[in-house]
Amino acid sequence: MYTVVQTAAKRPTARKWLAAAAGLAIAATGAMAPAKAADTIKVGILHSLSGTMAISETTLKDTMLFLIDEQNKKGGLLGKKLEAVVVDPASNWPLFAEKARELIAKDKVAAVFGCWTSVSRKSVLPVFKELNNILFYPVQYEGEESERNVFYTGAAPNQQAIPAVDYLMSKDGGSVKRWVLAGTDYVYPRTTNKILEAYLKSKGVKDEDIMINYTPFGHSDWQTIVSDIKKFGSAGKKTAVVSTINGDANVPFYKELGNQGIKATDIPVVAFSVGEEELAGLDTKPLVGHLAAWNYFESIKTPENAAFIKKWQAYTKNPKRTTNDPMEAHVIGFNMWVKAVEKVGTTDPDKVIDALPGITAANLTGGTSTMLPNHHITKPVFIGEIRADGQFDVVWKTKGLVPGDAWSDYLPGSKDLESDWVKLKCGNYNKVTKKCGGSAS
Amino acid sequence: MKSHPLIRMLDRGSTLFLVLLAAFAIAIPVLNLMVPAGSALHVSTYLVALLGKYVCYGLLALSIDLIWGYVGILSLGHGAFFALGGYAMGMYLMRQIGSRGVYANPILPDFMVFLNWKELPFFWYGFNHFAYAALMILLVPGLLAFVFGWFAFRSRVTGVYLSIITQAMTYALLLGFFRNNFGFGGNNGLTDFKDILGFNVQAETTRNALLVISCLALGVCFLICRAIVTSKFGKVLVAIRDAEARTRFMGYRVESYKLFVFTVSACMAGVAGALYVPQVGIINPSEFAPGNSIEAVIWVAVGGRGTLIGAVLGAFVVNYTKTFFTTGLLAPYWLFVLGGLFIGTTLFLPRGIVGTWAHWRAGVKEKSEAARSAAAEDGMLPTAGSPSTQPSAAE
Amino acid sequence: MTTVEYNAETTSALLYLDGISVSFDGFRALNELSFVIEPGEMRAIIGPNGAGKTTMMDVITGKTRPDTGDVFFEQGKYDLSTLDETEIATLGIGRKFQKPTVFEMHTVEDNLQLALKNDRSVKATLFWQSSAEQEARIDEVLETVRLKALRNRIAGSLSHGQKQWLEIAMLLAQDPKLLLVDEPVAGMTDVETMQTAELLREINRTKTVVVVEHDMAFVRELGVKVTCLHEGSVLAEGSIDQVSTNDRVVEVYLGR
Amino acid sequence: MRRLFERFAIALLMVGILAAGTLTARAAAYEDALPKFTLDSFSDTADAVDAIAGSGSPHAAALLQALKDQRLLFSATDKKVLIKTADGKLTDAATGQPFTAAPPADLDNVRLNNRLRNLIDAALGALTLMAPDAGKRYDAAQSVFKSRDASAASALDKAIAAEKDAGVKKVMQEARAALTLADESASPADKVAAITIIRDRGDQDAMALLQSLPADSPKEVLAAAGDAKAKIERNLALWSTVQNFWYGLSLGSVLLLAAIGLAITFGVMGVINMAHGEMVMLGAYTTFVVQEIIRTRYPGLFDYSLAIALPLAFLFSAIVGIIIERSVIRFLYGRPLETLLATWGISLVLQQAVRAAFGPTNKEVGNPSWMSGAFDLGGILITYNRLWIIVFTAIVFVALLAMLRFTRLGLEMRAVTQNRAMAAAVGIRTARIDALTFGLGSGIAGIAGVALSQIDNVSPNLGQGYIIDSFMVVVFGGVGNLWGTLVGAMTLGIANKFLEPFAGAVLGKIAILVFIILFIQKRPRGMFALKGRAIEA
Repeated sequence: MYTVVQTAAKRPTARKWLAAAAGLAIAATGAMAPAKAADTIKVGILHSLSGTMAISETTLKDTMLFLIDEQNKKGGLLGKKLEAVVVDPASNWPLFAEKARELIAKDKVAAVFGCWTSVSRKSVLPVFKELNNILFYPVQYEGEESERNVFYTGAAPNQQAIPAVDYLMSKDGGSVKRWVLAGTDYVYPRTTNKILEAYLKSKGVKDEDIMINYTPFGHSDWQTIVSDIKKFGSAGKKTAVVSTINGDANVPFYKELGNQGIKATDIPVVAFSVGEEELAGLDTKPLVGHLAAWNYFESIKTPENAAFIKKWQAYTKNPKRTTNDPMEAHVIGFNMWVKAVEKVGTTDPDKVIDALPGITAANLTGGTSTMLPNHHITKPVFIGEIRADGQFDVVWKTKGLVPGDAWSDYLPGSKDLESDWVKLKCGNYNKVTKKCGGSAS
Repeated sequence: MKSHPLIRMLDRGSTLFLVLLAAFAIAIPVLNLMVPAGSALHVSTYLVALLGKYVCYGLLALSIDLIWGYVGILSLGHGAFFALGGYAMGMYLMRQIGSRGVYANPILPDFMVFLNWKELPFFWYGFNHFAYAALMILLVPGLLAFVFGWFAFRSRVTGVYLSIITQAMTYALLLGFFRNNFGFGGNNGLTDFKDILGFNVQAETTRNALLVISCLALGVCFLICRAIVTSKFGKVLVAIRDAEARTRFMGYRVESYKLFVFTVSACMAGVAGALYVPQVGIINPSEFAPGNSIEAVIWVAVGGRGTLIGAVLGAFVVNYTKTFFTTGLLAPYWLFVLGGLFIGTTLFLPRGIVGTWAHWRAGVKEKSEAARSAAAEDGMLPTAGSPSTQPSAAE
Repeated sequence: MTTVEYNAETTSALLYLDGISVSFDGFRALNELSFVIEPGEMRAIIGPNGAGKTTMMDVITGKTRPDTGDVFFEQGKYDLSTLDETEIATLGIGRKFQKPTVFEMHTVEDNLQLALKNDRSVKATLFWQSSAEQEARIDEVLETVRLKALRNRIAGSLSHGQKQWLEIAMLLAQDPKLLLVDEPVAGMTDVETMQTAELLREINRTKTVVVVEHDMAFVRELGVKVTCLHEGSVLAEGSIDQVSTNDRVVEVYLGR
Repeated sequence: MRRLFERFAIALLMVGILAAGTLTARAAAYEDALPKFTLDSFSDTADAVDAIAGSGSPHAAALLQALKDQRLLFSATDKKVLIKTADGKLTDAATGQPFTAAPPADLDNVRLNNRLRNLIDAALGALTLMAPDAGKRYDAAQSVFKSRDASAASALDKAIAAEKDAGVKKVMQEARAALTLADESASPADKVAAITIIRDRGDQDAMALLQSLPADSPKEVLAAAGDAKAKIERNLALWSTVQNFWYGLSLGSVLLLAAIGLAITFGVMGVINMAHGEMVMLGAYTTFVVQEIIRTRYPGLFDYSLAIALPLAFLFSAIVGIIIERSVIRFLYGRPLETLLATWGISLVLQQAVRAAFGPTNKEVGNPSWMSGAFDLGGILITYNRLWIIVFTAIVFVALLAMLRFTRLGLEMRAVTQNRAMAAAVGIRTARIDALTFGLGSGIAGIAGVALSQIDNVSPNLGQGYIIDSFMVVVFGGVGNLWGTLVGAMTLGIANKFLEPFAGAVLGKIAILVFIILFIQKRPRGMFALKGRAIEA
C-alpha cells in the first residue's frame, strides 16, 4: 500500500507541521532541562547494554553500579552521595560520542567509566577533550595513545603481550621457537602483532617461523585455519599460537581446536582476550593447558580478591557470577578516582586530572598499582592455564609490577615518543626532535 | 489546472517545510550563540551537535524515500552510500590534520604510521584539497550506485531480490573496510579530526555552521526531490512503482529511469554522510552494517514513504526516540522499542505519520466531493464490478 | 484452413509469425505457431485456457523470447525476437493486459499524459512541459472512450470497466500501429461488452488490432476474422461461423 | 621340549634375581621422589616425575596417570602425597593403600604446566607400552613417537617383539624409527631404513620428523630424507585438496541447515523472514536449557541431550513461528518488503528478549561424547561434530523433501505455492497451510540451532551471523526449489573453502558476495529458478 502521492502534494499540510514543530519543541526542552542542584556527585557509565558488545560490557556496567553502591555505603564522597548515570550506546560508535556528550554536557557527570573497544574510545575522545572531562578506560588495548583526559586502567601491550611471549620462550613455557599470530582483523590485533613481530625478530626469530593470520569479526568456520596452524606447527620446532581473536569468534575457534585434537602440550594457545566470562560459554575440558595472559584472574587467592568476589556475588545475587580482568581495572580506576577527588577536595576535572598521577590503589591480586604520569598504571602480569572447571591456574607471573607503556619501543613510529602529563604536559613528546606532537598544541 | 513547474514543486506543505527548516537553521545557532547559557531559551552545544546529526539522518531518509517511496526500490544498503560520502569527507579531514597527528608525520595519517605504512596509497591522493574531496563525496557513491544499478536494473532484479543484494553489497563493503590492509583505518576508521576548511571542527561556531550547512543541503536536496517527483519524470517513476511491466510496454526505458534516480539518491546519501562525519567526529566501517541501513528505512516508513517531508520527520522522530530510550533506566529496552516500531509501523501505520494524515485529509475531502458529484456521475456511465483495490503489479 | 506463403522478405504483413515455439520447464506453451496480420486488419484470437494466447502476446511484445521461429513487424522490417519490450513499444505496438493495468495512483489525465506519444527519455521527461496540443489530444482520446468526466479522478478509484476503457484509451494515446488487446471484456456487463466492441471497431478504422478473447458473443459482435489456437498452434482460421463449425474446434471447446 | 623349558626357567630365575636386587634400590628412588610433589614448584615436580618414571616402581604408572588427570593431591604441612581414585577415594601414593585418616586441611592438587604434561606423557608412554589394552598401547607408541624419548628404546623393542595387533605394531615401529633418527650413534643404513618407515607413515608428523633431521647428517641419509619429504609433500598436497573439499562440504552443510528453513518460508510462501536467524538462536537456547536440566538432574543422560533437544527445539521454534505468522505476517501477505521490515523488528525484539532472559553472555552447550574428537581418514582429520552435522543435514534435507512430496501437508503446501486462489477454491484452508508452512520453516531453523550450538556460540547474536549467508544461499540457489538450495549451499561452501587458503578468510568472503551479486544479474531468479508465466506475474 503506497501513500497517495498526488493528494499529499496537493493538499496543504499546515497542521501536521505545527504538530511536528510542537513535538520538536517538547523534545528540545526535554533535552535542555537544567541539571538538578548538585546534591549528588554524578558518575557516568558508558557501556553498551544492547548490540554485539553487550556480551562483554554489561558486566562492567554492573561492576560500576556495585562500586558506587559500596562507596555510598561508606558514606559517599566529599560528604555527598554518588549517583550513577547509565546510558546505552548500543554498540554503535557514533552513539558513543553522542552519549558521552550527553553525560558530560547534560548530566554534568564528574567522571565517566566506560568503553570497551578501541573504536568506541576513539569515538568519544574528541568529546572528552572538547568538554574536558575524565574517562576511565578499563580494557587491554593496543597502546599508541596517551590523552590528558583518559586514564587507561587496562593493560598496554607491554603489560600483556610481551610477558606472555617471554613466558612461552622460557623453558617452563616450552621453549617455543615458532609462532602463529592469529587475530581478528582490527586495530588491536594488528598493532599487537606488529609489536610482537618486531619483538620476536629482536629475539632472533626468523621470518619463516612467524605466521600471521587475520579473520573477520565473528568468524565461525575455523576448520581451515586450525588445520593450517596444525600444519605450521608440525615443522619440527616447538610452536605456539598467540591469539588476539576477539569476542564471539573465540568459542568456535576453541571448539575447533578441541575437536581437531590440538592439545596444549602440542601447540599451546595464549590468548589476550579470553577470560573467565568467555570461557563460561565453553566446555573447557579439551582446552586444559591453553593459556591466557591477564593482570587478574578470578582464581588468584588473596584476601582482597576473596572479599571482592564474595561481595560481588552477594550484590548480584548470583553465587556463580564470575569476575574478570576489566572488572578489576574498573575497581582500581574507581578507587584511584575516589582517592584523587578526596585529595583535592573537589570533582573539578582539571584538578582531578592533575592529582591522579602518583595515586595508588590496591589491586585485587595483592599488589598496589600506581597511576603513572603517562596515565597508564602499573600492573602485575599473570599467565594462566585453562582448568577443566573454566577457571585459570596461574603458572607464571612477573616479579614485580610492570609499568604500562603508552608508546611501544618496538614500533618504528613510536619508539621515540614519550608521554608525561606531569612534567612535560604532553602525551606524545618526541625525544629526538624534542617537540610535543600535535594533539597538545 | 496546468501550472508552472515551480508552483507544482512548492505546494503549501513543501513551502511550510522549507520555511520551518529555515527558521530552525536560524533559530538554533542564535539560541546557542547569542542567548546566555543560563537562560531558559538557551540551546546547549550538546543539542546543536545532536540536531546536526539528525539533520544528516533526515537527508539520508530523504534519499531513501526518493527511491523507495516513488519507485519502490527498497535499498537495504543505502548506508553504504552514506558511509562512502562520509569516508570521502573523513579522508579530507584526516589530511587536514597534517603534522599535528601524534606521530607528527606530515603526510601519513596516524593509523598508517603505527602500522608501518611507508607511503600514502594512491587513492588518498588529492584529498588534501577540499574541492577534490567534495567531488569525491558525490562521485564515489554516485559511481558505485551507477555501476551497481546498471547491472541490477538492466537485469531486472527487483523487489526483495534487489533488497537482498543491496544488503550483500553493503555487507561486502563492511567486510572490506574492516580490513586494515584496505587503507581506511580498519575498524577504528578515521577520527581525531582537527580542522575543516581551516576552522576547528570542535568550535561552537563551526558546529553551528555545520548545522546550518546541513539544513541548507537538506533544503536543496528536498527541492531537487520535489522537482523530480512533480515532473513528468516523477510520474513515470510512480508508474514504474505501481506497474513496472505496463510502463515498459508503453515504451519507457525503465532501467534508465531507475538508474538515474538511484544514482541521484546515492549522491544525496553521500552528501548526508559527508556532513555527518565532521559533526560526530568519526567514520568507521560500522556505518556499512546492514542493520544501520535497515534502521534508516524504518525512519522513512514511520514518517510516511512517498511524502518526502515524512521521511525527514521520521528520521527526527525515531532518532529522538533513540536518544531518549538509550539513557538511564530505559536503556535495556531500546531494542524492544525499535523492534516494536518496525512491527507497529508496518502493521498499523503502513502510510506513516504524514501519509496517514494526508490520507485522512484526502478521505474527508473525497467524501464531500463524492457526495456532490455522485448525482452527476450517475446514469452518465454504467458502472460495473467493484472498484479494485488490489495493487496491480507485483513489487 | 487458409495457407499463407511464409516469407519474411516479401511479406506484406504488419505482423508476421513463423514457426514460433516456446517451452517452460518442459511444457510447450507455443508449438510451431505461425500466422500473419495484414495492415489495417482486426483479428480475434480465441482458444481454450492454456492454448498459448498470452504467451503469444508475450512473444510479440518482447517479454518472452521464442526458442525457435521468426517474429517480424512492418513488412519484415523489424525482427521482434531481437528487441526488448521498450524498443517494441517504441516501434508502435501497444498492449493491453488481461488484468486491467492502469497506474492506480495517477489521475486519469496523468495516465494518458504518460501514454501520449512523446520522447520517452529520462531527460525529456525531467524537463517536460505540457502543451495545448497535448491537452487537446487527451481530450480527444477521453472523448473516444467516454471518460471525459473522470479526467481528474485517481485511476485506482475507477470501476473495473472504466479501468478497461482507460487502458484502451492509453493505448490510443500511445498511437501505435498495432494494438494487442488481451480479454478486453472480461468481467464486463453485456452492455459494456457491446460498447467495447463498438469502441474497438472504431479504433480499427485507423489501426491494426489483435483481440484475444474468450467471450464468443463478443467475438461474434466484432465480426472479424478469427484464429483459434490450441496447444500452442493454430487450429483453425476464418470467419467466426467457419471456425465455430469446425469439427476440431468443437471438439476442443466442447468435446472434453 | 624339556630343554627349552629348562632354559626358560633359568632365564626367568636370572631375571627374578636381578630384579629383586634392583627393586629395593628403585623403590627407594620412588619414595624419595614423592616429597618433591609437596613443594608446589614446577621444577621440583619435573624432577619428581623424572625420578618416578625411572624408578620402575609398580606404583609409578598409576601415580603418573593420577598426576596427569589432576588426581594427585598433596599436603604441604603433612608432607603427604595422596591419590584420589576415579571413584573419589583417597589412597596413599607411597604405599598404594587406602588412606583412612582424616584428609589434611591444606590438601590441594599438584599443579601442572604444559612442560610437565609433556614429560608425563613421555614417561607414561614408556610405561604403558605393554599395557593390556590395545588402545593404550597405541597411544603410548604415539607419545613415544612425539617425545622421541631415547630411554624408551629398549621398552619399545620389547613391546614390538610382543605386539600382536598389526596396527599398534606399525605405530611402534614408526616410533622406533623416530628414535633411531634421533639417535646420533645409529648407523646411516639404519637411519635410511628408518626414513623408509617414516616416509610410509606419510603424514604431517612424519614430515615434521624429517624436517628436524640435523643438516650435518650423512649424505645418504639426507638424500633419502629428501626423497621421502618430496613424496610426503605430494601426498599431503593431494590430501589437502580432499581436505578443502571436505571443509567445503562441512561449511556447505552448515549453510544449508541454516538456509533450508528460509528456503521454505521464502521459497514456498514468498515471505522474507529476517527473524529466521533468531529462530535458529531459539533452537540453540532450547538445547542449552535441555542440557542445563540434564546436567543438574540427570547427568547420565548427557549423551542423549541433543536427541532430546531436537524435537523440543523444533516444537518451540515452530510454535514461536506460528505465533509470529498469525499475529504479524498474515496481515502482510503480498507485501514482501513490509514483511521484511516487520520481521526485522521481530528479530530485534527476540534478540533483546533472550538477552534479558538469559543474559548477554555466551552459554555453554557441551558436545556429547559421540560428537567430540576426531579420527583420521587417509591423510585428513575428520572431526566427529562436523561429520555428524553433515549426516544430520542430509537427513533433514531428505526428510523435508519426502515430506513435501509424500504427505498431505506437503501436497497442500505445493498447491498453495503454485496457485493460492485455486488452492483455496478446492477447499484447502490456505490460512492454516500458511501457518503450518511458516511453523515448519521456523521449526527447521530451530533444529538447525541444535546443530549449530555444537560448533558456534550460543549467544543472543547467534542468528545475526547466519542471516545474510542464508539469504545468499537461497537467492543463489533459486527460490522455491530445495535442490537449488542444496546446490547453492554446497557451491558456496566449497568455493569459500578453496578461496580461503590463498585469499584469506575476509577477502574470500567478499569475493563470494561479489560473485553472488554478479550472478544474480545473470540469473535474477537464482540457479534453479522455476521458469514460466506464473512465477513472473
